[in-house]
Amino acid sequence: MIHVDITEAVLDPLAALSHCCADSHGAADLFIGRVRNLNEGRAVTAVSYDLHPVLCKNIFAEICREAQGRWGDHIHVYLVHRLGRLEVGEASVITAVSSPHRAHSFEACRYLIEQMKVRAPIWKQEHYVDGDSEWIKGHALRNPA
Amino acid sequence: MIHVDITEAVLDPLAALSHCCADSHGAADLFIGRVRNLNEGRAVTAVSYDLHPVLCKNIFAEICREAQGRWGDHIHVYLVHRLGRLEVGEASVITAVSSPHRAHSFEACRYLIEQMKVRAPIWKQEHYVDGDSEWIKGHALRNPA
Amino acid sequence: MTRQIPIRLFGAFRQGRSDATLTVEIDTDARVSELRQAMSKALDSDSARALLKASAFATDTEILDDDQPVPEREISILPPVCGG
Amino acid sequence: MTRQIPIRLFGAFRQGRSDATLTVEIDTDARVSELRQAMSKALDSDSARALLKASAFATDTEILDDDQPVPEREISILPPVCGG
Repeated sequence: MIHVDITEAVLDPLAALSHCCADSHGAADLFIGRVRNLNEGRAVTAVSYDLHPVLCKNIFAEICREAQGRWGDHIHVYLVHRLGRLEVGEASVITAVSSPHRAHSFEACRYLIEQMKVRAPIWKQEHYVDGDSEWIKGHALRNPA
Repeated sequence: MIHVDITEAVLDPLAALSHCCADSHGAADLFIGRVRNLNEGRAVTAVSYDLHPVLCKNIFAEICREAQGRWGDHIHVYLVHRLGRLEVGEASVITAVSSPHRAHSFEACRYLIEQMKVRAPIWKQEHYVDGDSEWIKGHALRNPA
Repeated sequence: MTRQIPIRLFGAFRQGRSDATLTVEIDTDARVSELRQAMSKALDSDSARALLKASAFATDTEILDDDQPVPEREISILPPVCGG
Repeated sequence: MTRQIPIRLFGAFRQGRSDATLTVEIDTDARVSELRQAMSKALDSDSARALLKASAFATDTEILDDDQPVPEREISILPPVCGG
């Protein structure tokens, strides 16, 4: 089972844990990314996320299918990212995986967040205490020319 | 910040995530162990957990302090185990860690569950569909003679 | 024969713009590399042109290579990403 | 001089028992190894004696080594563990 989404609503860890649950699954791992008050030495007040909704969901689904390919079709996989302006402490992303044994849950959950960060078309603009704001430099999607 | 406990109440992932949260923490990882319907080929209906309450909490706290020693005193650490009879699907243990960056959350959260499993004085009696029940063989705490 | 390509802008390409699209004109049979050149000419700052070099053109379903023909679908320009 | 040591039982040591304590008598200055021998004699099955070999004596704060003196505190016998 795969669930992916992008949403302007507050993220819900319990929804992730409900999805990542089965009678044969003894383990679930859940990761939450939250907005930090500090990045590279600058005091952050909020972050605005921009993203390409359709391509983003397609990439999320692709990453989830890859996880099932590596750790088994039976694992339950959840990947949801938030859109819009988030204050410090708010959750920007939740990834979760359940599986029969714990090693696979940890490994697959980590895979989701690592792949999401370098492949999903999502952009982050940080707003600073001094009133400035900046689009954060990220990972190029462009195939080498 | 460290929170450890043993309880007969249903475990609460949101309590773990509230504890594992700080304005400077961009990451939190949470692990849930649940009762599976199958163990080594036998159909399980429920599991009864027995434990040594005081020593258990002492060992939990020791494991958490070790995690802070390895990944930093600033990380927030949560380790709670349930006591009593649990049906299939119920959570027996929750471990969680928050930290500025995600690698430490994943690594420390994994450390908690791995160490808990081999060091905490907890015992598991499985109840099977056929009416039989059995105490599960585990990891010896005895120091080599 | 030429055609108008509205390019959807994201992230830093939206900086200081009121619209989320930049329209450029290319030959009907142009490849992505020519779309890239046309967009570079249409951009109004060196920083935007530098960003473009690290950016990928994409449809809703795939990242495009520079030597592909420009597909008859909605085209986006994706700066380097940083979700989470 | 001897003393009575009530040993708290956990896990499989409770199998088929109504009480959660087994009391044995040891010399006042006995070490943990002697407590282990006394408990072995007091057990009523080979399987329990085999389990004892893999089990650790402990107080509320520490696992005891066999060559330590038996402390004047509550003593537990801990079979191999399997939490989670």
